[in-house]
Amino acid sequence: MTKYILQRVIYMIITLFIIASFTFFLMKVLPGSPFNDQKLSAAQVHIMKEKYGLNDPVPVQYAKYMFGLVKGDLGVSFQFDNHPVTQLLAERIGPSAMLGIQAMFVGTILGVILGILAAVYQNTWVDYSSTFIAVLGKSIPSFVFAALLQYVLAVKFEIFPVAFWNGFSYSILPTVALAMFPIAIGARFMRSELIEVLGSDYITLAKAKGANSFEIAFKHALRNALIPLITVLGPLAVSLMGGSLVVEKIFSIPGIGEQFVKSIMTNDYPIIMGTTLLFAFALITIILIVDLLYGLIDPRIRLAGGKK
Amino acid sequence: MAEKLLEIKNLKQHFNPGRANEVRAVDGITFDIFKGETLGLVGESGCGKSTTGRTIIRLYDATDGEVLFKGENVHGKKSKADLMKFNRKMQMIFQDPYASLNPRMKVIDIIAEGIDIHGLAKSNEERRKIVYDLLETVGLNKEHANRYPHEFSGGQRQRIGIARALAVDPDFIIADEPISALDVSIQAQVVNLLKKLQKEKGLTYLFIAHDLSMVKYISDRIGVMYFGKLVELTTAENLYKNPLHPYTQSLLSAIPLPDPEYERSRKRKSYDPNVHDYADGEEVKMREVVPGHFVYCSEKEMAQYKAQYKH
Amino acid sequence: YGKDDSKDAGGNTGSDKGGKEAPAAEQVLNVTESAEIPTMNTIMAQDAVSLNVMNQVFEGLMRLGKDNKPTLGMAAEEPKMSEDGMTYTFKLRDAKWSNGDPVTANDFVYAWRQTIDPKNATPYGAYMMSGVIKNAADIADGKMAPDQLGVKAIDDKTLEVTLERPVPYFKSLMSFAIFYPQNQKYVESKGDKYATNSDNMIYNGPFTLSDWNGTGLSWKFQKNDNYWDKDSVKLKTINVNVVKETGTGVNLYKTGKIDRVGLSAEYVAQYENDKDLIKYLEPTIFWFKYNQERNGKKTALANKNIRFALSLAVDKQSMVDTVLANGSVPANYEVPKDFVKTPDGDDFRKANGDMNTYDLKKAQDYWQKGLKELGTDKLSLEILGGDSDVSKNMDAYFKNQLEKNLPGLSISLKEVPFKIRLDLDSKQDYDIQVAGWGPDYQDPMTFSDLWLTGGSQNKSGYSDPEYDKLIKEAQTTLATPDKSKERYEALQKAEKILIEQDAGIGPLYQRARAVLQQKYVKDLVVHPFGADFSYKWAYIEK
Amino acid sequence: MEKLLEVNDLQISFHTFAGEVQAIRGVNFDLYKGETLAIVGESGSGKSVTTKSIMRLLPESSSEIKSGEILFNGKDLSKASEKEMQKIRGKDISMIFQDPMTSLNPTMTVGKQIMEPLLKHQKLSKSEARNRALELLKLVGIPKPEIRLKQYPHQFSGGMRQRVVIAIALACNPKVLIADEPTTALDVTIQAQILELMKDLQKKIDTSIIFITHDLGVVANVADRVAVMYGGKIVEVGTVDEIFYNPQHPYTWGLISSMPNMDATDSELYAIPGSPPDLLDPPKGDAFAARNEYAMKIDLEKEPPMFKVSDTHYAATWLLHPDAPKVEPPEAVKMRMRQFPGAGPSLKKGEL
Amino acid sequence: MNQPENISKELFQPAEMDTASSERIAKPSLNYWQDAWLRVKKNKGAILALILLVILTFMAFAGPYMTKQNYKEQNLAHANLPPKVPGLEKLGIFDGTMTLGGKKVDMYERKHVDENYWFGTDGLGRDLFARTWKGTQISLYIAVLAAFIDMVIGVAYGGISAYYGGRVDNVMQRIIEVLVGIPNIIVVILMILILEPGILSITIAITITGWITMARVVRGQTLKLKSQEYVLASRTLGASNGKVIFKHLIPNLASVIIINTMFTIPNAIFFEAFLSFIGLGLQAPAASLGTLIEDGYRTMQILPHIILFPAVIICLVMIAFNLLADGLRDALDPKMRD
Ligand SMILES: Nc1ncnc2c1ncn2[C@@H]1O[C@H](COP(=O)(O)OP(=O)(O)OP(=O)(O)O)[C@@H](O)[C@H]1O
Ligand SMILES: Nc1ncnc2c1ncn2[C@@H]1O[C@H](COP(=O)(O)OP(=O)(O)OP(=O)(O)O)[C@@H](O)[C@H]1O
Ligand SMILES: [Mg+2]
Ligand SMILES: [Mg+2]
Repeated sequence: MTKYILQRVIYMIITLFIIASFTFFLMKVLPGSPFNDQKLSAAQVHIMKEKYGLNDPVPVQYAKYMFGLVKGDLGVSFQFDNHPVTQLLAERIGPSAMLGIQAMFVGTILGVILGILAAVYQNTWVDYSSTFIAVLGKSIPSFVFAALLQYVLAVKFEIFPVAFWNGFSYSILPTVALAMFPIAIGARFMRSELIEVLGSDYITLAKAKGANSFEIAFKHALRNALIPLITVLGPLAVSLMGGSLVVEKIFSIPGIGEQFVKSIMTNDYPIIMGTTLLFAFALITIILIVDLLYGLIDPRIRLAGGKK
Repeated sequence: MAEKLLEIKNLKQHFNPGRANEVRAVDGITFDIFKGETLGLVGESGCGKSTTGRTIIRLYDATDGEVLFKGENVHGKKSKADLMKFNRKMQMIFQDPYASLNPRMKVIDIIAEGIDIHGLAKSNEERRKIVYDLLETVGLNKEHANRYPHEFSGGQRQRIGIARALAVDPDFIIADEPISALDVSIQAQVVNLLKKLQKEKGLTYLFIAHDLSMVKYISDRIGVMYFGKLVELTTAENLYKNPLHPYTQSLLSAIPLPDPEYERSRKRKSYDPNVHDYADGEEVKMREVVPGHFVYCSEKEMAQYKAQYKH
Repeated sequence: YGKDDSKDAGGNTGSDKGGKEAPAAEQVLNVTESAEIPTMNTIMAQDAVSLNVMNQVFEGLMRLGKDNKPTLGMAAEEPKMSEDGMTYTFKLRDAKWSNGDPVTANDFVYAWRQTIDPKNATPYGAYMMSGVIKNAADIADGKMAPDQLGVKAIDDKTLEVTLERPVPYFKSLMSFAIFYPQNQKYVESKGDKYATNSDNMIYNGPFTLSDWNGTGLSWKFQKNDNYWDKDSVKLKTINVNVVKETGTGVNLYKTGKIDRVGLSAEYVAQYENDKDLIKYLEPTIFWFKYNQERNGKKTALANKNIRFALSLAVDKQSMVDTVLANGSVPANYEVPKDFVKTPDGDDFRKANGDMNTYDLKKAQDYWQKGLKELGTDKLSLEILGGDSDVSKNMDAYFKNQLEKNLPGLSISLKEVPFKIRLDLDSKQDYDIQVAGWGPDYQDPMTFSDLWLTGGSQNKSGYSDPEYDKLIKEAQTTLATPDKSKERYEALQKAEKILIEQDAGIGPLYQRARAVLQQKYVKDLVVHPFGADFSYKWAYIEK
Repeated sequence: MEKLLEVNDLQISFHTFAGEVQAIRGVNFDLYKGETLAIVGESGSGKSVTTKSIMRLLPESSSEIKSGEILFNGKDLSKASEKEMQKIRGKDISMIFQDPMTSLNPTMTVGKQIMEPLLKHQKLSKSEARNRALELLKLVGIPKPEIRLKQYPHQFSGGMRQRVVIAIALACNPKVLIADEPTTALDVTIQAQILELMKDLQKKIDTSIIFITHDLGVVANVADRVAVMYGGKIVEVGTVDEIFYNPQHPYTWGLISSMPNMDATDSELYAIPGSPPDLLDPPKGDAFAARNEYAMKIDLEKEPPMFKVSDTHYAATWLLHPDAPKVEPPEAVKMRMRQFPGAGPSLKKGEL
Repeated sequence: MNQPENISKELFQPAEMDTASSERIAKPSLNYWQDAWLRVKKNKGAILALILLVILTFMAFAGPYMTKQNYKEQNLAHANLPPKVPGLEKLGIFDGTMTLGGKKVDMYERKHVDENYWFGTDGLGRDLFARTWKGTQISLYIAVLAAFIDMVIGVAYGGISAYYGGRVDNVMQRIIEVLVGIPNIIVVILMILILEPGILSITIAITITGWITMARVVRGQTLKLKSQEYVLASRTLGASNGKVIFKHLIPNLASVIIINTMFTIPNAIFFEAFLSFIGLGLQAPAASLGTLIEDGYRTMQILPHIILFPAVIICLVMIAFNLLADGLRDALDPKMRD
């Protein structure tokens, strides 16, 4: 097991290395420049570039960046005067992570419940309405959702705060907006998995033992249907990152996604790279966790993993 | 018996060699198949019967050992033309009548696949005629040619599979559990067909199965496999009369016969590999206990087997 | 300075909390900003947000007053100007930093030298100081040491500034952030950490900054009890949040969470009759910038007739009425109206009036003439614009207008983020650019010197020796106080040359802002240049 | 003997894409206490559907019991509510399925799966249930049951899993045990062990077993009585000896003679030609007629009734009608008939 | 037992049985696709989806020409008109009124407009009916193109990886693992910045990581297929790799490929909308559903009609593709066969 994790960690490092290099060179072909204000003379721009080491030959810059990376130094931001990227990420990660985790949590649970209902009451109005909700969740872009929620629940009914980030109540609307997609995915996935599981032999056997439909759904079927669901959690997490770019902007949340778009628009290379690496790291970690979780939930994998 | 059609020498097939999940599916087996005979291969599930068959026909590259077909090494490097010739002469019939026919192809194209590959028909007309003849040979009719596999029953599918193998006019056919997945009442159709074809075309079979009663019925000689090794090989008659290896005995004693009277009195023997109690360094290999009867044993056991042999 | 029209919806300033439960007496204002604070180090100031925030917590020698004229800040009295207008001497008042240190003349000397020192790579230092403060250009180029800058502390309370040439608008410059003082001892004690968050700073302005972590989306201003004019400051606290979506801002306003919000066109329509709606014109102008030379080759825009055609073919009135709908007015000029007055006390615009107004017939005549000169009947041009909603809409409008009105013209649009647009601008890699410009100081020169041949913002290949001559004169021989009338005439003449004679640029509109502001917010002063607002005098009255 | 279960004129259809599949077309049989009734018949003849209908495990949405009754202890299960069935399932009637690899829940420990019916039906405490589970595992011959209890199905071999399934089925000492091809997926040696185990257990707890298979060898081994199914009907029923040594229905003949005889080789096997009837559109008359070389005109017109051969032996073929011509059964069958006490090679005509 | 009845002795004559007839197959011959079509036909949702898609596609091409104005023509005098459909006024909807400052105002009267704009107009007075359908057309185009590119790359990659197996597979799978670790949103955004914005670059950006799912699915399926006995049979007959791939693998992969493609299309549409939001969408005056929604989203509270129609259509497209994909999965999936 330790060996397996170790192996995975090595893969992670390689992946991160590749991503770091890839983004680094991508930055070099990115159009625009961080220091082109109309007021800056060429000499001035040169001075500023010098300050951030952008006048060095690309291989030198690359080596410096990678070296810094190994030491945990991601450079300094251009848009925030002299602000270390690591510090910025540390300041910004909190809200994003909180939203992401909450949305993931709420989304998966609600999605699973919807999916179960749909599967158990297959081809009834329950199923159809769950499908309808799921498809809506998948088709309406998250920014529309976010704006609607804000308008209806915060402005019209004043149940929740309109925007900002001052505690849990401020996170409810963005969480819901973000969670729509996981809900949709979770519900669709759960439904089809559960239907398949419900058709399997061991469910028939459980019925033959006299189990009632509640016991069958929750004691026997759910866990088996959850196992494949875990595999989509990774991609789901990615979709949340995408959603957060949008939701953070609409709700004025000091998160990392919102900052990322801005960095791109202002050619703030160190932040773009830092954020990319952070996202990639988060994603790879989620994938790793998902794989480990997989082993935890599915006893068959547990053993196989152990053997490896 | 006459000419050796196939000689298998110390054939080995190891999957994932050197890794933790290494499987020694076939672990050094040696036997010959004579022209025109049916050699039955039995043994419990997973003992390596299919792997043996597939390795012989080159679906897998052998880890070690040789397969000589008409004296030529099948597994040596060969030219494309040689391979094509070999592919025509050796054919295979598969176990699963549902998985062995491409669901997207019409029966006529399935059967004619070999004809197309080997260019055996000069015209479309001829191709169709060959297929119709083959369908008739296996007891189907030409209306079936334009249908898709899923429209057929298991037995019919298996016969289509046989027709496909016959299309290239082979000398040797490996039948990998051709009847295991079929209904009892249909098994006989296929077995009869195989027997008939053998008679008519002088085919040689390697017949893999785990249903011993059928195997005995169709085979001239039978080999018993246990965990990748051949443990006993002799004529069908002999195997039943004189099962020498304890595994063979246990296998035979476990088969229920469709005879209530017999069943009431049947005593089952179980096999414990520890009975051999081989000493370190003792050479265990196939030995010919009496002419034509090979058993995987040690010197000591050989003597014992000789003694208990009923003539 | 250059305007990114994506911030058109801006002007986000909120106002008083007070809200429902708070008593009217509570002097708390809730406002918004459009972006994070990039820097609080005054020498690094560059963008609207930093300028605005700095204006609340720092103070230079002068400060823009309620009437938008330079009034006394750290200076105790009006500066003494030498006869030739090249030397200014300031007497400082007894002001204190928020940590109790006195504000001294050396604080200015230190800050200004830091600003121009090339090792600090300040974005605006060279731009604002070169040609104004003595030796600044040479220092910025590394040819001279920073201590050669024309600024001297005669004693603790006396500052002497030597100029390169007479600068009629020098006093208004003194309200700009890079001319603010810095407490050398404090700054040096903080080292790299200085101004990275609100704990690592001291202030000499009406407010102090708090709860700012350096990159966050919210911060507060608290009344500075060490401020010399603290009696004028009525607000106790100002809560600022960054809101980047207009819709969100409006929602916040509606629910009483903020006291002021900027509106974009669609919202203006909805609040047209709202009593809280305020529209005001800014001295910011947007125009077509015609690139006459791209990749070393003359473009069709080098043809004057073509430029005229393009300039006259856009119905600006419809555009401001419908597309912008926020009170902006058509611009038929370069120097905005309501920005500067001539020595006679008239608006700069009065003498020059409108030029190149929309005239379809004429535009088409020019167009045919231009095409004939170019020997073609078809022309494809690219419009380079911003990627915000507003600019996309505008670009679509321009494309439609030009293609419809000028037969044979096809326009392709290139809409890119601001930074990329600037990049293309600096490489002169565009045909027509929709660009905007706002003043850096209160003088027509902030607009006029853009089009000098080879000027650093010109980047369009526009060149007219007569224009150059007029501007040069206005900068030098006519810059002395006694020549101010002639100077204005020269500048007005130059504008006529640029627009009426050359169609060097095609002015489009002068931008206005529309905001909703609670009636109980009083005396929130809006500035035409530099910082957007002053909260110094603002108060809540319920 | 006490009648435990009585199935009368059961008819079941499935509603599918293609139309109505008449899977069971009038099935009658009884089950007595302590006996083993084997149901044989080719694939698709309706064996599983029959037994699943007893347990009411057919998919509710697509299946329909068109008529008939299933009397268990005098109660008609075909009309019982789902609640009532839940009480009966696993307690009075339990079931073993064909594939041991898929019939255990892969994510639940074996112990839990065995304890489930105990907790549910016998209201045992957790520790009592555990002890009983241990006992059951020992009973079905699984060594080290304490360890095994905590393991998951994938840690068991196929034979052991089938033992576990049997243990589950036996947990509450059911009155009826339905085994649907319990050994088809297993190796012969393991099959033999399982069969022995089942017979042993039956003796111990005196359950009645319905044993489904299409392996006649297995039937000969386990059955007291045999029912032969064809095309959704029982075509012949009798004691094991009657079916093996004095079969009357031509389908049974085909079945028996298609098995190779251990002694006699070389003679061609008897093969039933053709393929089974399409239950979407069952043929008129005798469903077997199309494949029956002894078919008579009436077979194409009218369904044969059950003719009585002996008190325990009935067969549904017009050949037993007094007017029917005398036919020679296949050689293999004749050979068997010779062994049957009191029956000559010639057929005994049944009574109507 | 049954009572004896009188049966004519005649009937006990042996019947002439044609043994061959017992091999006859009664059902009409259906190939795989015909069979699948029958199944799809039975699935109400899929049929509904199919009809919907046909209508939407038709409208996407015909819609822009159904009004007098084309999709990019501006008429500032007609800006921001609410929808007006003659005939529906009586129902109180689409009657050209909107609420201004609390009062219901007939905007058409107020602006003296005689035409009817079925979906209303936008801020530049462009006809939203034409724009919406043009947008649908472009969104569909982007999505179909993206799905197609995904398919080509994914099938080739997954197929090669699985078919050649061993080390090739190992290396190719490692590459995928690394790619999966890169958040695709980031790659997409960066790609769009590097390429000039436009339909093609948006499409490329969407596909740049989109093919991975397809590759995985195809690989899994190919691994399964390549050990199928009919593939082995073909190899024992001496078939070349090419033959095996084209005759046996591809036809049998078709269903998973189709299903997966059906799921890719709505994802691409969604992604395009997302890109529009963060300002990386299409350039004006081109319209896609994404840009239209993004346009309308800002004025959702005042001019809801601008967002309403594109949003409804995007939902319909998504619902249709999802339902169709579900239906096809049920119809094509061999597991679901009888
Ligand atoms: N491609 C493969 N890779 C790894 N292991 C394999 C592979 N094919 C077969 N094996 C293993 O080799 C052993 C022998 O398998 P084989 O299929 O030859 O058995 P068999 O005797 O034909 O069994 P059955 O009666 O079930 O068909 C088994 O343990 C099997 O798991
Ligand atoms: N859920 C179902 N839906 C539709 N038809 C069904 C269903 N279950 C069974 N059938 C049909 O009912 C008939 C009888 O099936 P059953 O499973 O009882 O056969 P069986 O005798 O058990 O065969 P086997 O030996 O293959 O298990 C078959 O024609 C089958 O296709
Ligand atoms: Mg095998
Ligand atoms: Mg069955």
